[in-house]
Amino acid sequence: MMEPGLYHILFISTALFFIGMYGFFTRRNLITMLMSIELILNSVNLNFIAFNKYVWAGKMDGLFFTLFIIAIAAAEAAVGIAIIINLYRSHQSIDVASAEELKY
Amino acid sequence: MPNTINIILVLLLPFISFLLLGLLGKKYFSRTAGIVGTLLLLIATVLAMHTAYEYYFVYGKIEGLYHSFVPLQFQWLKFTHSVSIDMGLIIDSISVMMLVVVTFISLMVHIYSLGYMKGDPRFSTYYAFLGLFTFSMLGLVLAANIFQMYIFWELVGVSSFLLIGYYYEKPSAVAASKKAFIVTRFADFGFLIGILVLSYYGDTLNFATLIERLTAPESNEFKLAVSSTFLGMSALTWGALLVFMGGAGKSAMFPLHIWLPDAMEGPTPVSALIHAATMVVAGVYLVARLFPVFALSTPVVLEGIGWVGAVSAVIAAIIACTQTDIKRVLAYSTMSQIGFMMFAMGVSNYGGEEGLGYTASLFHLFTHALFKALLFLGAGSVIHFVHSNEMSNMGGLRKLMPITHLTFLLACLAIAGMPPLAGFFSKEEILLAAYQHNKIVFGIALLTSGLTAFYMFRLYFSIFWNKPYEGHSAHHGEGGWTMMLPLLLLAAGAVFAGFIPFGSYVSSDGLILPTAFHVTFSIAPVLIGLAGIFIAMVFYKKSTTHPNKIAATINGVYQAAYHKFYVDELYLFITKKILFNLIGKPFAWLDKTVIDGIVNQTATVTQSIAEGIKKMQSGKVQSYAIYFLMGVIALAVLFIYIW
Amino acid sequence: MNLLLLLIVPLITALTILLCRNSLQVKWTAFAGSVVQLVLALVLLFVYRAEVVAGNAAQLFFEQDITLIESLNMHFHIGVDGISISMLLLTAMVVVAGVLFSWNTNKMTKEFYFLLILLALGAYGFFISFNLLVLFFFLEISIIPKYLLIGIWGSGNKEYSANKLVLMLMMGSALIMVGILGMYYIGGHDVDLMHLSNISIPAHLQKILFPLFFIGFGVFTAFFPFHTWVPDGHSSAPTAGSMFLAGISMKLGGYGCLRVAIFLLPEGAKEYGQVIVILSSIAILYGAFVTMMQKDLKYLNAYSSVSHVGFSLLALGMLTQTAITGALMQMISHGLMTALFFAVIGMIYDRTHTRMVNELGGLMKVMPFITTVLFIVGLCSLGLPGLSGFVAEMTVFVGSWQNDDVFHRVATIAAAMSIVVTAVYILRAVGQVAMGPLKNEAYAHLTDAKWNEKLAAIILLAGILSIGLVPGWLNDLLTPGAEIIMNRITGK
Amino acid sequence: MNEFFLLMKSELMVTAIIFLLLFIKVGKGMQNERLLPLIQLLLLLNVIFGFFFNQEGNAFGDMFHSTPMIVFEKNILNVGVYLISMLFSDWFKKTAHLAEYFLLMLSALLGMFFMLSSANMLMFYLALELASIPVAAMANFNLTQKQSSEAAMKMILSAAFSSGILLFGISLIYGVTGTINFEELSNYTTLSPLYTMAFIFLFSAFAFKLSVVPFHFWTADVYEGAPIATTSFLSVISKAAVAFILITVLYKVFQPLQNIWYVLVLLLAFITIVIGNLFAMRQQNMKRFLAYSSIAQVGFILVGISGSNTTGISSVVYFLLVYVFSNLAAFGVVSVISEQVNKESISDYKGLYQTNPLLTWVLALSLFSLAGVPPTAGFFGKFFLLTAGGAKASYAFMIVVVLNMVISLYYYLKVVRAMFIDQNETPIAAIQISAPVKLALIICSAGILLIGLFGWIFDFIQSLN
Repeated sequence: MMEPGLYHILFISTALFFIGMYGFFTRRNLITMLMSIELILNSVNLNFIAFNKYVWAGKMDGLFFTLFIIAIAAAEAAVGIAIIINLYRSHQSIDVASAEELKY
Repeated sequence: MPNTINIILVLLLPFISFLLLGLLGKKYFSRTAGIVGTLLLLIATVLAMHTAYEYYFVYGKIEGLYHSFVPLQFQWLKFTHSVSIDMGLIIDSISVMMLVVVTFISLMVHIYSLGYMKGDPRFSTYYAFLGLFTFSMLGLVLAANIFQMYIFWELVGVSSFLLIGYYYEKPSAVAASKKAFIVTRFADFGFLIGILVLSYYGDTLNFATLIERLTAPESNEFKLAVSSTFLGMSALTWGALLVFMGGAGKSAMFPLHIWLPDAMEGPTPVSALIHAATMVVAGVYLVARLFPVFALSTPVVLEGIGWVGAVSAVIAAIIACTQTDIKRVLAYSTMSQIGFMMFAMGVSNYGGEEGLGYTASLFHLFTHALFKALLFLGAGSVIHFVHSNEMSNMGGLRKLMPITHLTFLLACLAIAGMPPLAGFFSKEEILLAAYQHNKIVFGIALLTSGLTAFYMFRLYFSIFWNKPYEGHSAHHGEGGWTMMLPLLLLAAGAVFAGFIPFGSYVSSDGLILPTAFHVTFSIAPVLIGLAGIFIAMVFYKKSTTHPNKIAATINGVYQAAYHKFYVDELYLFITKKILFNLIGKPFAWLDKTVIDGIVNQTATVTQSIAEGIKKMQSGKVQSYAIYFLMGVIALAVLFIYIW
Repeated sequence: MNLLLLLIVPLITALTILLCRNSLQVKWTAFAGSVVQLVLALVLLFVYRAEVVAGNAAQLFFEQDITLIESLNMHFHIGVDGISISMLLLTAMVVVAGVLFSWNTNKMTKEFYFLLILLALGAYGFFISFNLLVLFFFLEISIIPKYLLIGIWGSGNKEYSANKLVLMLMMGSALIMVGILGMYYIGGHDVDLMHLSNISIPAHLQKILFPLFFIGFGVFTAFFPFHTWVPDGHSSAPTAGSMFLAGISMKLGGYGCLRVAIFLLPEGAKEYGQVIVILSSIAILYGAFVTMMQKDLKYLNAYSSVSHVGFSLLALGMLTQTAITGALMQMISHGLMTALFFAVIGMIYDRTHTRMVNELGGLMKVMPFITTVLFIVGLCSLGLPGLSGFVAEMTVFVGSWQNDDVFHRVATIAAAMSIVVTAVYILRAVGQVAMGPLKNEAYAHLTDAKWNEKLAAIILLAGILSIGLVPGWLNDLLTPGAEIIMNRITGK
Repeated sequence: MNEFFLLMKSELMVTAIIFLLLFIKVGKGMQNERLLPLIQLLLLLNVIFGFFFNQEGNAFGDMFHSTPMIVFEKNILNVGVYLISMLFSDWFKKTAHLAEYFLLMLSALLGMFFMLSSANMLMFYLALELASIPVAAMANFNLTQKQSSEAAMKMILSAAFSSGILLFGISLIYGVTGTINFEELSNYTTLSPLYTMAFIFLFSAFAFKLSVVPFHFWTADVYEGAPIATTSFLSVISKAAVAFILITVLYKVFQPLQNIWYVLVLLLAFITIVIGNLFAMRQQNMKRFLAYSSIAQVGFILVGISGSNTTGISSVVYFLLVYVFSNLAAFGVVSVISEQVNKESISDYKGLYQTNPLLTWVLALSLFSLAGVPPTAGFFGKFFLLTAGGAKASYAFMIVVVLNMVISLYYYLKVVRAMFIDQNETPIAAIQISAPVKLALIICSAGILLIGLFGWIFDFIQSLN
């Protein structure tokens, strides 16, 4: 069985990226939207790793970048969820459609 | 050499009286304004006479040729290196002659008004205006620069506006003053363009230089002016024509005459001064001033002038026969007489015997000033007595106001050209000139002089004879001596002025023009005149029904004449219908709706676009994200594939 | 003489006004300040004459050059020549008159006079500055005060008018701004007028820049068809506002058209000269005819302004020295005349509370002074000799006639025709208002002008007459500047 | 060692203050009345200290670098934060968690400092997140208001989304070039579609933070919903920070792609100005109105950036300096009014001049400055931006841009008109302005009036690069 090459991985990551996008666009539940953003970030992580491994083996920047992204993503998620909870307090729902009074 | 101080004084004294009475009159001269103005003008008149005497008999004539002097000239406004308005005083035979006429008549009017306008609330203002008018008229006469003449021309216009509208609470007076100003203004527009043309090609505004350059066939200016044409006429012709347009306007030549009859709304002495003796002859004076140019360079225009004059003369005469307002009759007779002067100019040539018309015209100007002023002042007395302008309210006044009656009769005879009164000589010369030059014009002139005699005596009889006077009888006679004196003086003038050998003072080329007196020739006009008088006597000595019968028989003509051949209506149509409704209204509409509309539309359009795109801001965070991605992709595509 | 005084005096006046306690103090402060300014302007005039007589043939007098921004090479470059001095005089006179005429303002007096003086400050700065940025700065300073003046103290449909005015003017200044940016790079990072007037700008760029500048400034001076702010703005503004608009701010535009557009871009001027001539001769006749149809005195005067300003733009389009001189004369004459006209209208309105011609009549009886002034102004605007209007218009005509081709001639004749129409509408209005029987017995006990109004009217009349009777001095004042501009046009 | 400290002095100062606040918080706590002045004092010290002992150089293996210009930019931000702390005292006094709020704000500020100094994509990314995530929390600070939490939600989600895009771009850049160091990137000149795409991903993240059309939609909602302090922080401080770093990124890092990003910037500038104006025209809520107007302002900043010369840099910095004062003054007045009488609609402002002349003048001044009307500094700011942009842009473009200034003036005048001209029988009652707010307002007005007239300020900025 053959070793998966750079392009396979890039393909996957790109797919992941757009799946994340799709999720973000379509999901009504705020938590799910947050998760789809995580997908996006992970696709980026994949990219970095792949590039680092296949293209720029010498330069470890990608790897480190990934680590930091994971960390930041956690922080982001934390704040995000905090906000969502607060939103739930005020709106009694975490449906994105429930928070649309600010417009035009 | 001319005495500059005198001339300046002649010019300035009336102006001083204007300033004095205009600014301080209300406070200090409410009673004495008349005296002050009259005295100032008296001095001016004396000085003018003196100047005339000196010019004609002391220094003016140098080896038999009348020279023209410019004792004073200073630059007032510089347009280009060569073209500039140089205010100056020109002293030559015609300007001096006019000086005398203007100051004398004005003085008469000043004196007359002392009685006529007594007790008027705006007495001082009245005299201030008179002063202003006299000043402007004198300035016009003395102008050494065509633009200077235009300036005073305008001032004359405005002061006549003020005097016609003197009774500013009478709407008719206001209307008349406006009409006078606007019609003459329209003519002045032509004058202005004419000045622009002539000054551009003559490359100067000074009369002397201008005439010299534009009459010398070999000068470059002349060549250029003739060579450059517009609509088939040479620039020079255009210039002369347009300048004459100005003259025609002021002199109430057909078809620019409509303002003159209405102008009678002003106080009667004013009509005597402005609309009989002085302002209305400004046109003639203008033509005389530029006569060499007309005669030598643009004979075509001169021809035209002749015809305009003749037509005006006869039309006015016809209309005059039908009017019933005595001042209007006089107004039309004025127009007709000025027509005489104009066509006299038209039938003249430059120099020598050929220049008879020129002399005759100015001679007639001179005499006419006297007897027409007399007529108006007489009419003024009558109106003052009857408190009406309508013939129908008059009649049988000869007993009640003998002096007026006598002087009026003399004036009528004079204007009818009866020997040996002034009118006879001048008119006879005109007819002679016409006879030598243009037989048709001569015919018209003859006819006109007959008509003149008729309508003047129609006027005379229906005022003083006809039916007995049935108004309340003489409560204040004929007015004081202030009103009698001018009548008598003018009457004297009307009687004797004719014996002045005018040709030896005023002629087209400055040389002496011996004016022979042909008995044989003058039989015809006199007879025709007598005929006219006789007919008038038959119709109007007693109040008969003949006139109405005649009028009925030739009803169409009569109506046409009575309605002044509907020229007024024509003008009214042009101004009201065309200028207002066809130009003014649409423009106003255009401005409000189209031009302004575009401005406002831009605003509304932006507003509506703003409204249109507000849906994008839907409040849905997901749709925002979609826009985001769309943007990214669009940019990526744009810059990777298209750019 | 230090020109900065011309800016400092109004500035101090404005600030003092802010400190004043009651409205009387405010008024007197404003009056004092404006009078001082007028005196300064006169002194400037005489010093200038002295210099000239002494044989000083410099292009600019009393120059000062203060570096504002080193790196962008922006200099606060001020100076005067005859043209700017005459404009300064005009401004100073109108300001004094305006201050006097609005003496009986009692609503927010402090703000009112503050804005008036600010507006004046802008004008003064504009006329003396010879750096495009500074020029533009002062030009724009004077816009917002107009908005507030009309908006707060105006009458009628004032919000609309104020908005329209300020937006159209801003549109104009926007174009000017672009033009200045273009100049900045063409002129090698320098927008000094004198510097730019010495470099030769490629023709194709001039063709782009000229419309920007000319239309831009043209909007300010009611260049057809960008004139629609004029009627509304003038009619809604308070008396002093209209006076300043017509007397000062329209002149900013005309001055700019000449000093910036034509002076710096002669090639462009030649390119578009004919367009300008056509448009402005349209404006002259069109304005006159539209005026004829107006019932409201202020609208009447506003439209007649369009027509009169048309003369100066026409003359600018004619591109002959006499015409340019005439254009400037017309600007000044029109400034004085229209300011006074608006003042008279204001006085009549204050008393009768109507501006409708057909509701007025026979006022000669009750207010002789005011109606006399009205007469004189009317005669001035229909170009009667002895008053400034005549001198200006005649100079324009003679100047326009100098270029001898049918096109320009016809345009001139068309323009000249307007003197008849002008006579028509002026006489109709004045005759209706002043003459005839008293329209309304309520007018019978109206009072004539008060001291402040008389004084102000006399000041403006003095200007009108001094130009009308002895035009020589103004001519001498304007000719050198016009000559320099002409030399640049003819490329000498 | 010493110069290392001086090199990062701004960051260290802020960190110090943050820790101080933390200790106070975990300690026995403090009343707002006493805490707020302390904070204001500290921030004032911070501002003052910012102007001394400047040091330039690199640190952390070229991840962090500082130049005089960067220090100056940081100082601008400091001033802004200090003004915020003063302007919104009324609201701060009332809020329950004052210390936390400032903790968040200061950490965001810290993030911005690092962002400005960052010389490496990783550093930049970290700083960016640090600068944006706390703001989301700040947006939520009116805990009980629905709008506030909605705003926060929108903010955090879109921010996360945009950082996803940003990271994707960075990853591609890394993939293409193999480096994330600015210095090395700027030497990478071979253009490839992938690289371009990566750049555009990256750029659009910037555009999002700057709220450039079409990445701006979150702005208005967040501005309206968030507490005014947060709104002003967002619209002034973080916008300024991003603009600063964007200049560095475009001018230095992506110098090779200049031809591309020039067109890109011009295009977006155009769209942004037009759309921003069109949206601002019909706003009734003051906060929302200011939000859109600030979008239009960003368009002008882009015009300045497009100049791509030193004038471009300094004009943007100068404009933002002015912008800090103008916009903060506007927000200050709005907040005072909405705190006291809790009215935010333009129509409520009718006849304001009758009752509150001071507030009206300040607001009018700031609006004129935003509109770019002399004699306010905004005029010069706009003028310099356009001067910079005019270096390359075409006349047609400039005309369109400048005409949009007129449109913007139109809607700014709407407010002015409401305050000065419109009649209103029940205007907002006379408002008692507390001392610090008044002081801050005066500082802002002074800035608005004076900065423009002191030409040397621009020269100074110019001399920094």
